[in-house]
Amino acid sequence: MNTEKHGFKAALFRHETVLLFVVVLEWFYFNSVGPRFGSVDNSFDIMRHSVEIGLLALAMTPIILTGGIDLSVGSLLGLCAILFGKFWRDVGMPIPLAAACTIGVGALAGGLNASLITWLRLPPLIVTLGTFSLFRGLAEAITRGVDTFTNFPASFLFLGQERWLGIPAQAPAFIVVAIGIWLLVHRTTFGRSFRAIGFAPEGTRYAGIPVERRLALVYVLAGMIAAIAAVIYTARLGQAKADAGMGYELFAITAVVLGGTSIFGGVGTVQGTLLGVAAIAILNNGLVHARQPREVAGMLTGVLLILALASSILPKILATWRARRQTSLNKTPVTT
Amino acid sequence: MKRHFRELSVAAALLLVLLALAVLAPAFYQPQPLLSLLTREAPTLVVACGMALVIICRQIDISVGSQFAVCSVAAGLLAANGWPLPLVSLASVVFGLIMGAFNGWLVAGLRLPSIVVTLATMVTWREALRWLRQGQFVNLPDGTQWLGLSQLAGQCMLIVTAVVLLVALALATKHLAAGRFVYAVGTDAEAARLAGIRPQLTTFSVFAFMGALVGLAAMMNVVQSPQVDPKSGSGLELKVIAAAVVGGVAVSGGRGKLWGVFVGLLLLACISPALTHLRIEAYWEKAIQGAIILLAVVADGVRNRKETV
Amino acid sequence: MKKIFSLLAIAGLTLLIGCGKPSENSGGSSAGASSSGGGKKVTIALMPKSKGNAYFISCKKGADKAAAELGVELLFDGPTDPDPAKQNEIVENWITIGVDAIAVACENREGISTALRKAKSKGIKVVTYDADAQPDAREFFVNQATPEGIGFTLMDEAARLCGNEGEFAIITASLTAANMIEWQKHIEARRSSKYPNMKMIALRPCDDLKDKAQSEATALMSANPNLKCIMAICSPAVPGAAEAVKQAGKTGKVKVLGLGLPNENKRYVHEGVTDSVILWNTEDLGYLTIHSANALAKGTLKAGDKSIKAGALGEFQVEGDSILLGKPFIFNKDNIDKFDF
Amino acid sequence: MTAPLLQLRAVTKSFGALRALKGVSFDLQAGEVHALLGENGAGKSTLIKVITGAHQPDGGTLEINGERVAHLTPASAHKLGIACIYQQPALFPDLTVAENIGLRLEPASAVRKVNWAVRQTRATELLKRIGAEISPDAEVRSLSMPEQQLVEIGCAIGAGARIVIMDEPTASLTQKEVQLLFEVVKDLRASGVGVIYISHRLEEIFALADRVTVLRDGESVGTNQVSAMNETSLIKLMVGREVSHIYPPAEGEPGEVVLEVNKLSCVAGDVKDVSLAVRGGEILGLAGLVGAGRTELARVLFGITPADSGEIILNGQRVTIRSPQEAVAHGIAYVPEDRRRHGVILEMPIAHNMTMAIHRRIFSGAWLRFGAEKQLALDFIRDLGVKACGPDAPGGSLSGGNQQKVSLARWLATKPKLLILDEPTQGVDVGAKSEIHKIIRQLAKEGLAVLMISSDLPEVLGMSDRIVVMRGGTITATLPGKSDAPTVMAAALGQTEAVK
Repeated sequence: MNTEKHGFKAALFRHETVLLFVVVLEWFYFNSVGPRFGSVDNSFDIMRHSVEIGLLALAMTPIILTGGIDLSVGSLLGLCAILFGKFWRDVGMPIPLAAACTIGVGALAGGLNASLITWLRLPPLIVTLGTFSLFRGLAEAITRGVDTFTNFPASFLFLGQERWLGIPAQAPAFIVVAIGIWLLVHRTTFGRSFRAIGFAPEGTRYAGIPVERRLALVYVLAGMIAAIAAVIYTARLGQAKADAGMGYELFAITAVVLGGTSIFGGVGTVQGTLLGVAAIAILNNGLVHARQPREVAGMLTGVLLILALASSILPKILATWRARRQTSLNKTPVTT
Repeated sequence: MKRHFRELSVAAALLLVLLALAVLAPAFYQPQPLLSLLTREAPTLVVACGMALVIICRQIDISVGSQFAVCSVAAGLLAANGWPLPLVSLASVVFGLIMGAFNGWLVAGLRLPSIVVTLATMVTWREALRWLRQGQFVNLPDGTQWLGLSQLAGQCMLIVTAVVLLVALALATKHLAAGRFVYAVGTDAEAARLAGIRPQLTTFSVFAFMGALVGLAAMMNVVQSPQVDPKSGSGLELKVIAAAVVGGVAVSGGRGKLWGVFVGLLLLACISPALTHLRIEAYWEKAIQGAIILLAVVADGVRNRKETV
Repeated sequence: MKKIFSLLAIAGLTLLIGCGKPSENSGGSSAGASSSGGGKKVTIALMPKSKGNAYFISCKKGADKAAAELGVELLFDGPTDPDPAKQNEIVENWITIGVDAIAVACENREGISTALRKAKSKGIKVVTYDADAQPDAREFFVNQATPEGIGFTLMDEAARLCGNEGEFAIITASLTAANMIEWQKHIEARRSSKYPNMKMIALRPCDDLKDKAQSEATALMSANPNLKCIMAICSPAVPGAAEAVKQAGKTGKVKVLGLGLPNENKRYVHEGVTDSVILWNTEDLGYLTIHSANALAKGTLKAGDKSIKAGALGEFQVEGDSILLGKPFIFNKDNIDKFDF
Repeated sequence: MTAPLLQLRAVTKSFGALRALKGVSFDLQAGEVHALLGENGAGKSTLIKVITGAHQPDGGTLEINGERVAHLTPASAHKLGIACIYQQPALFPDLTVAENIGLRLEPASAVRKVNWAVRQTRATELLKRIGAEISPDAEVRSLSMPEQQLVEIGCAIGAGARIVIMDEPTASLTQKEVQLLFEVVKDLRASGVGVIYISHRLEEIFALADRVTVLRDGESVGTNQVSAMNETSLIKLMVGREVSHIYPPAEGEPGEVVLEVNKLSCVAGDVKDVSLAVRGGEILGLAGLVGAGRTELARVLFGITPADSGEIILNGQRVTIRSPQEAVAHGIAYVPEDRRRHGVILEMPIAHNMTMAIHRRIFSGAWLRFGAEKQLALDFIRDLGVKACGPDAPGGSLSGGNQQKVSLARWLATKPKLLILDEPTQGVDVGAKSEIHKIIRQLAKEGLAVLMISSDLPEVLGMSDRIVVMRGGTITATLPGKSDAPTVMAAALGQTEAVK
């Protein structure tokens, strides 16, 4: 029963280094093709354009670690953007208060998902599919389909479009959330319980860990982060519309799975997710510099996702293949 | 009676909506618009039947929208190049079959999670089609629409095809062993293996069959109009999954009836025209659909919780 | 070790697809090294509202012709999915690439203006076409026709078809599309001033999908039995509404008109389902847009000019900051065959 | 004498270090009920898995009707007419009883018409034959465990199997259902079927079986005609080996009462008014057969299925326990029976497993401290002698015995007042077994109250200071530590008169 020297760490470690290698390779290739690709400006472009997807991917990582999924974060981003606009323009709240209330709404929406999943023990896929169309529907209903929120104060737009101390203004928010989620997943008992729930929900309950409370935490957290992403999205665009964040949940899931996190739960890291987001962001940005059409970016992302999946189970296939070959070779009893 | 409780409750809801419409907006019941509503929903019903089987087998396929678009454009191009219609229909089904089989190989062969595999194939196929066609409409030769028949005959043919397929599949899932194997694998794949059923082969065939049905549905869509819009099929996967869930198919596999899916689809499909008739603003449609799905999901949750506890 | 080989394959494949495929349909420019530095070829970046739209394919044909004539490098790219933020991202990428001029058809007026203002601040010339952004975010707006022109023509044509009275419904792309809201305002202004007993009974979105437009039209006709005319103001909705009217057997009883491409509607116009298709020569729009952008980049077009010379198409009026392609053109049974776009 | 229906010669099978079967020979004649007897871990279930093709034997031969069968799989066994009724029924929860039986008996080809009428009549007839009042249209999910067991039996009979293996079929059946099952088994024997009957209930063996083979520690200790045996000789055979391995002796007097339970009952967990007390420093053995309700009692004490009524008193203070968290907070620890599913998370490193129950205590403020965790793991690895390549080796890479030690370490880390052990040495090789016993005794010496659930009779006798015997969810007898095996077994079997 010999296993790789330190199995758990090695498998994980290897997926990330290879992904890092792919990201670096991408970067160098696009730098050779597009002259301005390597410039500092462009690197900030890449960062600014991937903040929302990055936040949603960060929100999704703990959820997928527990073996769950959340299809509603994209629609929730749209709903929060609308509510943020309404709080500010119609209710007349100052920006920071409006943002805080939006994050509150995000937490409530996450709470709705959490309660259906934990109280009624419903599969997360179906609950979040229901809230996916409910949140989008509410966003369209609140704005009666027409209303959009614009001409936000310059100070707020600064957050989305300008530089602060040389880096994009929204970068600090993203970095803070990234570090927060990284610490939560890798350095706290909560993160440890997320993995345990992902590997064996029953076993975790027998170990005296409150499984329902932990699951509620990850979904409420996802709701709040989606709200933060909505505020940053509105600042970057200067406008809040009902169709904000359309399809963002699929980009987020792609980034998380590309980063080596298993959709079945348990295995996965936050740095892997960040690398996944980087890989997709560089690809999309680089292809514009390489003057390739948008569709190529979509196709390559799909292909990358399938290869990342295949590589995550390649060792298993080779192991079973080797085992089958070995038993057929020698029928003699295996000495203990 | 009890075993059909879930499907009958959806049928009751549909009846309620239709009655409300009869009272509030009798204009809804003119034959002509109803006929064209059913004709347009016929391809969706065919895809919904396939999706029901996929979900009963405890899997999911969100790439059907892209498959639908690829098959529609392919069929349109073949028809435009003068291929005879029967051959075009066969080609469309084969295209679907190939794409479905590819999904099936990844999910059943390599044991990859179906949600992520079909996410990847959805994005890849959709973007590849856009890259090749750039959104160009495909103009069809004259004889294609309604297969050269009159409009009425064409519409009836499509509706009959869809209903016949629904009945055939409902019978197959009831009386054909292969149909029952899908339920067995969906409810407990390991027990199925011990009983001599081959779970991987069943899962693979469910995905391949899904592709074939999408190919057929694409053809049924192409013959409805003189040109093919490459963006057709966008949002199809959510529509059919919602129809299956509202129709009582359990995502945990092993449970669900095709006629329930039919009723679920009708319920969701008649929201938009109903809103128009009841003079309710268009932007309420998505919210109402979301509410119906959540209601169905919560109802299932409460019912299961009462049974198990 | 095995793991590394598998993901190396990813990298190889990325390279292969990335540079292998010649980008035959994304603008004339080659994918290889691009010229850089002073005295260089002018680079103009053209963005459609969304890439899956045949209307903008024909604009691009005109743009390619103009680019070839002027020896200009043309970049053509745009979002494939309806996310407004995507248009901003591509514009910002172009700013970093350092294109000379950007021409955009704006999906959402305020959102895109943020990015266009940044482009202007970097000294990039900005021109909008088909749908305008906020005036301070661009130098010129190549207007296929003034919104009043479009709105009034649509309303006049609808009134003519319905004998100046009756109910009509409008099918638009999305309720939040800025230029369509503009057109609706003028349609309403024209209706209340000239055709009081024409009544607009519904406004339905179709998300630029022909099938959805068809279902909306069917529902509208069955909900309003004495509906006399359907006005489709986004290109895919015109054939969609026509097919609905034809299938409802109300050809002639319910008039169909709208802004659409001749090629897509030829069949319906000849069958008498669609009475008139109002549009402008989209290829000329693309052609004029590139010429204007080029002139702006080269400095031959400045604020306050009264007219601009656009190569083979000749002179075009400039009113303030909008360059007028001309009056909207009405295609009908007699003249639709002469056009191929 | 025609060749036996089934003939195993010198079959060996081992899992890593654990040698489950050490050359077992066994034969089964047509038209015979051959009982297979042995304690838990004696190799019975491994032998069955070899016969049904679920496991491949490492050595030895298997013949059916004289022909040697090389590579047996569940599917080929099914074709050869071998049917097995496992304790955990392999049924389809969402499908009806008629369909479950249908899917198991009909040919595996997918392209054939399903005849529901035949399924219905066959199901009704089979269910009638085994006397189960279950409607063929009921969904299996809504059936109780015994009812599902009866459906499994129906499947086996319906398959017209030549060899039928029944593993503890009557464990959770009522007396009436047991009688009907006897009729079924007698019918099978009369029709020439060979039945391998596994049960702890000696009265069933005497009522049904023709021959009986006793397995002990992976070896067959004799096959005899049942008529030539009586209960005491059988029990002696089962437990006969002189206590080959010395259990650490108890020392010192147990302290005062740590846990007192009176009239505890929980309908969902079918525990009926249990009363017992455990003193500090005492090992209370909880003996009983499979299905006697011992694990259910542990689950009630640990809050997984909270009690409906009755009192739990810890150190003289009445407590209510509604969740595992509360149990841990009150100082109760439970090393679960199903080690691989509930005890150790196989994919996680053993250090993480060990600290899983004490997050609040070792990681104050929820911040993980890897140093402290590693140190704790290293200490337990040293103290408990866990053979592993390091604190971050995954749980799955360890042998059964070492996994049990990790599970034990997790709960010792909580410094509990009361430690509940559920089958602590099940599926553990002999070497690790004695180590675990030493650890348990050492804990008791240090004053910990230990409630040990075990079906391994010698272990119960060797380790317990006092023994409580359970049957059918209630306590049937409380015996002193030094009682002998037959009395405990008798109490476990329900011959209460033997005890008086």
